[in-house]
Amino acid sequence: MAIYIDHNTRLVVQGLTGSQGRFHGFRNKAYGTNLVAGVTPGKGGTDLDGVPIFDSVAEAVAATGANTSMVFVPPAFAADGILEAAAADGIEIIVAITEGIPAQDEARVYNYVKQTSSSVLIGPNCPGVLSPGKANVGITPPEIALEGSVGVVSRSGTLTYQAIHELTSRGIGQTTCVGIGGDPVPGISFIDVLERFQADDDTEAIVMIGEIGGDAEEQAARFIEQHLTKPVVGYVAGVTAPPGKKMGHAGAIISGSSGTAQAKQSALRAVGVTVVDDPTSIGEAVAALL
Amino acid sequence: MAIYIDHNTRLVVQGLTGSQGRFHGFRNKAYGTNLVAGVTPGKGGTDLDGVPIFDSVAEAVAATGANTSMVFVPPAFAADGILEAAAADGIEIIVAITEGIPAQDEARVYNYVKQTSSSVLIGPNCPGVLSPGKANVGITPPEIALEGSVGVVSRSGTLTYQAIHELTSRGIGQTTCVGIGGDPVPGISFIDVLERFQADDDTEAIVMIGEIGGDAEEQAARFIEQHLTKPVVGYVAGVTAPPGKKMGHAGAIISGSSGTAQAKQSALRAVGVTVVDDPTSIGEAVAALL
Amino acid sequence: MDLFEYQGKSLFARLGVPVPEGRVARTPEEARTAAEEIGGKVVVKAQVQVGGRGKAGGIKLADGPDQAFAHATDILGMDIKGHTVDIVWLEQASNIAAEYYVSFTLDRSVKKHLAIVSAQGGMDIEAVAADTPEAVVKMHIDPVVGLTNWQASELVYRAKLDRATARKSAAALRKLYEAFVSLDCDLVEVNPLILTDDGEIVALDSKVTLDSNAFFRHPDFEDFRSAFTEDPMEKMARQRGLNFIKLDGSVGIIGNGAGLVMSTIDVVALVGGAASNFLDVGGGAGADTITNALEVLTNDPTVKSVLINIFGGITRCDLVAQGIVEALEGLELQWPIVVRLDGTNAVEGREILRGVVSDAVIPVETMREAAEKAVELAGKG
Amino acid sequence: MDLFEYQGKSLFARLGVPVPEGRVARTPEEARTAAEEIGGKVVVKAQVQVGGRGKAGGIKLADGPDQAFAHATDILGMDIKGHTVDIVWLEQASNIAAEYYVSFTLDRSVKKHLAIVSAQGGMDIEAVAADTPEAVVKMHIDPVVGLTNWQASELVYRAKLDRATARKSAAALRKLYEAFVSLDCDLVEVNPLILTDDGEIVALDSKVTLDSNAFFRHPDFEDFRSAFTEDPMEKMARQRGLNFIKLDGSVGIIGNGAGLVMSTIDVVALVGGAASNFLDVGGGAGADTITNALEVLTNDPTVKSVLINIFGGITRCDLVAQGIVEALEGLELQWPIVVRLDGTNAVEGREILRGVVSDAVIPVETMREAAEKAVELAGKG
Repeated sequence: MAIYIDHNTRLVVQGLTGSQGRFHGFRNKAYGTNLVAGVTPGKGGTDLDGVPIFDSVAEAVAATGANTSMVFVPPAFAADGILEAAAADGIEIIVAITEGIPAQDEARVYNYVKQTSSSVLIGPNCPGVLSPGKANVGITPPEIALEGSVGVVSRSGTLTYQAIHELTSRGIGQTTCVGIGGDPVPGISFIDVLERFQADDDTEAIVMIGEIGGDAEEQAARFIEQHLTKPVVGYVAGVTAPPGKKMGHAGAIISGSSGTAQAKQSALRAVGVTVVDDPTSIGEAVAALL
Repeated sequence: MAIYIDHNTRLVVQGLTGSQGRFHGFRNKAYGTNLVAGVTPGKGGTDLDGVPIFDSVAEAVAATGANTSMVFVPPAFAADGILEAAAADGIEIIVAITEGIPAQDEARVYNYVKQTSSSVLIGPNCPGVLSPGKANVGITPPEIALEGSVGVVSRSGTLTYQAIHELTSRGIGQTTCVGIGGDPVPGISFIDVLERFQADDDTEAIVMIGEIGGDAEEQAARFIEQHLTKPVVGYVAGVTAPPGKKMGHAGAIISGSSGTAQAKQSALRAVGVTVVDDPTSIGEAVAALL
Repeated sequence: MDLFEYQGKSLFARLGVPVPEGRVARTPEEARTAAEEIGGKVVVKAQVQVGGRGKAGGIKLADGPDQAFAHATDILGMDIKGHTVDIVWLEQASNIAAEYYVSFTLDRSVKKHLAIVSAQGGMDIEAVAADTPEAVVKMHIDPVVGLTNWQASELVYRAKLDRATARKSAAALRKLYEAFVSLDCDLVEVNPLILTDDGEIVALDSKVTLDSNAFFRHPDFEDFRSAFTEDPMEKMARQRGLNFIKLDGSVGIIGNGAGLVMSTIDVVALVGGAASNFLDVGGGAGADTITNALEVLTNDPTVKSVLINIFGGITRCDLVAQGIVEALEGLELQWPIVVRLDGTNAVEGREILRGVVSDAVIPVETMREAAEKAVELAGKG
Repeated sequence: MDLFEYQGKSLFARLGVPVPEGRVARTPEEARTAAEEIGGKVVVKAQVQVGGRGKAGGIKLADGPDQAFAHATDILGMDIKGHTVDIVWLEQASNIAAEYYVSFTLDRSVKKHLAIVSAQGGMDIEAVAADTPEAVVKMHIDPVVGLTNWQASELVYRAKLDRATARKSAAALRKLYEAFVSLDCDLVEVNPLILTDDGEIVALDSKVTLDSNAFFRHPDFEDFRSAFTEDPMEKMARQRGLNFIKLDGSVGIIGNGAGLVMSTIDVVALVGGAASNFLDVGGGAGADTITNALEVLTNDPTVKSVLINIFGGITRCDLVAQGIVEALEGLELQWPIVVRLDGTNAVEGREILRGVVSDAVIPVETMREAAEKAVELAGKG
């Protein structure tokens, strides 16, 4: 099994005709993801390398039965694109890759989607989801992954790759790798993903990558204590980050003592998570638990 | 039994210190309704004839355990008042009496409350709810009512009184009388009330008063056909209303053939409702069914 | 409140919806001047609050000031479905490449806003909807967030509006929706919204209904009324805070609550009569309110009898009775009044009336009885 | 982007939040002129993007132009927690009856906006929150509908602001929230928001952080930056689209993705070194981007070695290697570069580097190894 995406995924890409959307959409297709449609208002009725393009997500869903949407539209229009996907009956999973969406847009869209839709929003500003051997929806280079039994969840894009790489290079495969994104208002959070991994029979261990800012790791720690029986290896970036400095992710702002990497590490250790100091040690730590 | 309000009702009145709010709030109290608080921003900490006044609904709920709010604030502020009541944890029923709320405000508030709150909104522009012998929340003169086994639901204020009067004058009592209001975007609709009457063991028959405009009666007819086993007597006002004329209720606009009183009467008759031509006949018709 | 075309367009212009340049005229001479100021070909359009003015000859193209004068002479004073034309609107003639239909209103059935868009505007949209329903695209809008960009875009593409100018059309939809919400309209309808030869989107007509409940937010809207030729009785009633509509029969109706008044009219019809009006005194009427209501009806020569039907809630029956007594004293009433009082202080009210019972004031017990008596008296009157 | 007090106040004024009248001055002479124009008593305030300027002597009351000149002379050029004062803001002195604290920000934990209001503003609000938490009222706001009237009102009453002027305070809260949302702020903080002797509510300070992701909606916001004295290296990096922050160590760090760069800095610390900077080239970096990044570091004399850590996703390792080769040719690099490449086209990238391997370019296999090598080299440098 895998979570969020698998062989049943029918993917529509919003912004497939843009250069990034095209590159990654077709890389996902090449990996075996069932790419059924693209959406670009004004280009409906055309096709791109055999993939039909529609003017709207609703039309794409009606014509192709798409159940997952990847949002690859520019920051100024991405929030609207997420709303469109969430309003389309049949879209169960929305993966928003776009980086640089205004925080006010994210806050409005997150809450409105939660209040009015059953769609699951992953991202924005995330690398997407990869279920090795099944499907890839996002920008993670799929060749670094290996099918197996470890679930990966991360707030950081490139650290997700790093973690996958460390596992794969030791021959440890993954069920699904989920980048939840580092923006101030991400869609799903650690807890949502941990819950799915716990329920997934094929997942035997979990790697969780956090970073400074917010309290998502602390919330995850409470959830792990109460609901998780599977072993977790954790890593938190930003131990040496100076307080109050922004570190590229708007999310990575430290306020007072809460939100520090140290506090997050302590919270995770306190509930039995194996916390490593160095991403290079992730593979080793997981190997010791399996 | 009764629906919406009964001996367990703990009433807070938003706008209790206004002249209308005071008159009706205390008339409700005199009838036996458990009036626990009033809300008027700026008058918190005072009391009115022994009823404590708070600055906000949340404070009133925290201090008194109020579970029902009656909104008696002027039209310009009433939509905000409904939002406040809906946001207060513990308020289960909101009865909005205020007439003249802008339709755009009603549309926004109705949808937002539905999306974010489990509170039941009755009204606005309605006479409220009266459970004879138990509680009165609204402006219906309680002396015309009698405790008994008929449920009354109506879009029109004074026709509600008329219907209650016809029943009582024949010795037929009521479980609960609900005015849902005639505004373009009422909170609960006929269907919500019919469902509760169907589930209420004490209610043996139902009187339903409709009027021209919209399709709430037609929707109710479909619901009656599928879900109701109790006998229903119906009346629809506006049979002779000229098409396209407004009749005081913004709701009472006829568009084409749909929404006419005749169409509504036919829809109700078709599903077995005893439709009377004259409110004076309501009592007689109910007597024949019991 | 229904606005004239030119009034609606003035609101559109505020929100940045393109409208043709134009002027109002109340005389042929003003029309000539307006045409001179506008320049080129102008369209002369009757301003009436009713559809079908084109077919009735209320819209004419003029090639210059002289023809504008001539058309205005024809159109001003014209009767269109019972509405007399007092005002014409002259505007720059447009080069029309396509005509669309657009409207925003509330769908009471689902309690959300409804957008309706069609590429086949300009003609009878109801016929289009009946004959080719797929040509009329409907979409619900959640009032909590309003019309989103993607919805405006999807409306344009699904309705098959011109693709090359799709962004302009979508922007026009957004602005019209903004007008609908921010100006508290019950209806915003544009038929046609046109695409011009040079690729612009322009509102060539407007049908706007304002929500009078929201006038406290738009105090200037009251000014629109000054352009209307209001029925003197309706105006008098409005100024006294009464909800009045003229009907065709002979029984004057006064009641409290729209539902009760409608019902009373129905029962009058049921027993073979016909109401001459709808008059709702609202909740909490005092003696003055009743006197005012009766005074309004004294201006209607078609009234032969009057039925006062009150079920007191907030309204107190004793005050109603008091108002009747005062009217009998202060007004010259030409017709008998049948009175039915129930509810709050009904006993006191009936007691007051007892002192003035006569052929002119007849108290009755029930609504049905009241209707029968009033119809009988109207037949004699 | 953090604004100066006077910049934030200019935004408040746009939205109708009352602020004292004032002027900017960059010299004592300008300060004198400003004080003359304002008239009466003025407050001279250092403009720095750091708290605690009052305690540091950066805020002084002047009774007229001469004293304003003298205070400006003292304050301009002053160092406040590492920030040099280049600008003073002079404003009309206010008669303070009460000082409130107000802020709006995002509560990431619950993903809603958070309002914080206290009647005990003007002093250290964190101390108030720690000592008397009940004096600091917090309320979440749903971004879908924003701050409602009832919430503004409840905040005012629960925080026990002056009851007589409650409506004005609530209105000020609504306007500040409107600024927070409509101007795309990450933070709007006013400490103190004052009640004046004559019952007015005035924002006496402002701390506004703008969301640079939303600058496309507010093109004029870029102008605020011209008032900042930016670190030359940070400015150079920003102009080249690089995300750069100066740190205190000696190992220059270049990587792709904020998480990976933060992690690299951590690992450098773990093996006993210290990073001299944070430099994220972002996703999809080309050869130019890498050359640019290396050029930025040539301006930092504290750098002793550089670690390039790339995990290619969108970023292609061959282009990164190409950029390193070009930098070696075009720039005079004073330090060795340790390079770790993985992910997209890593094989090709390593192949390219093979041609330039030397004491100056050292490819390594893992992140940890890279850190160890770079720290070792920095120790030697």
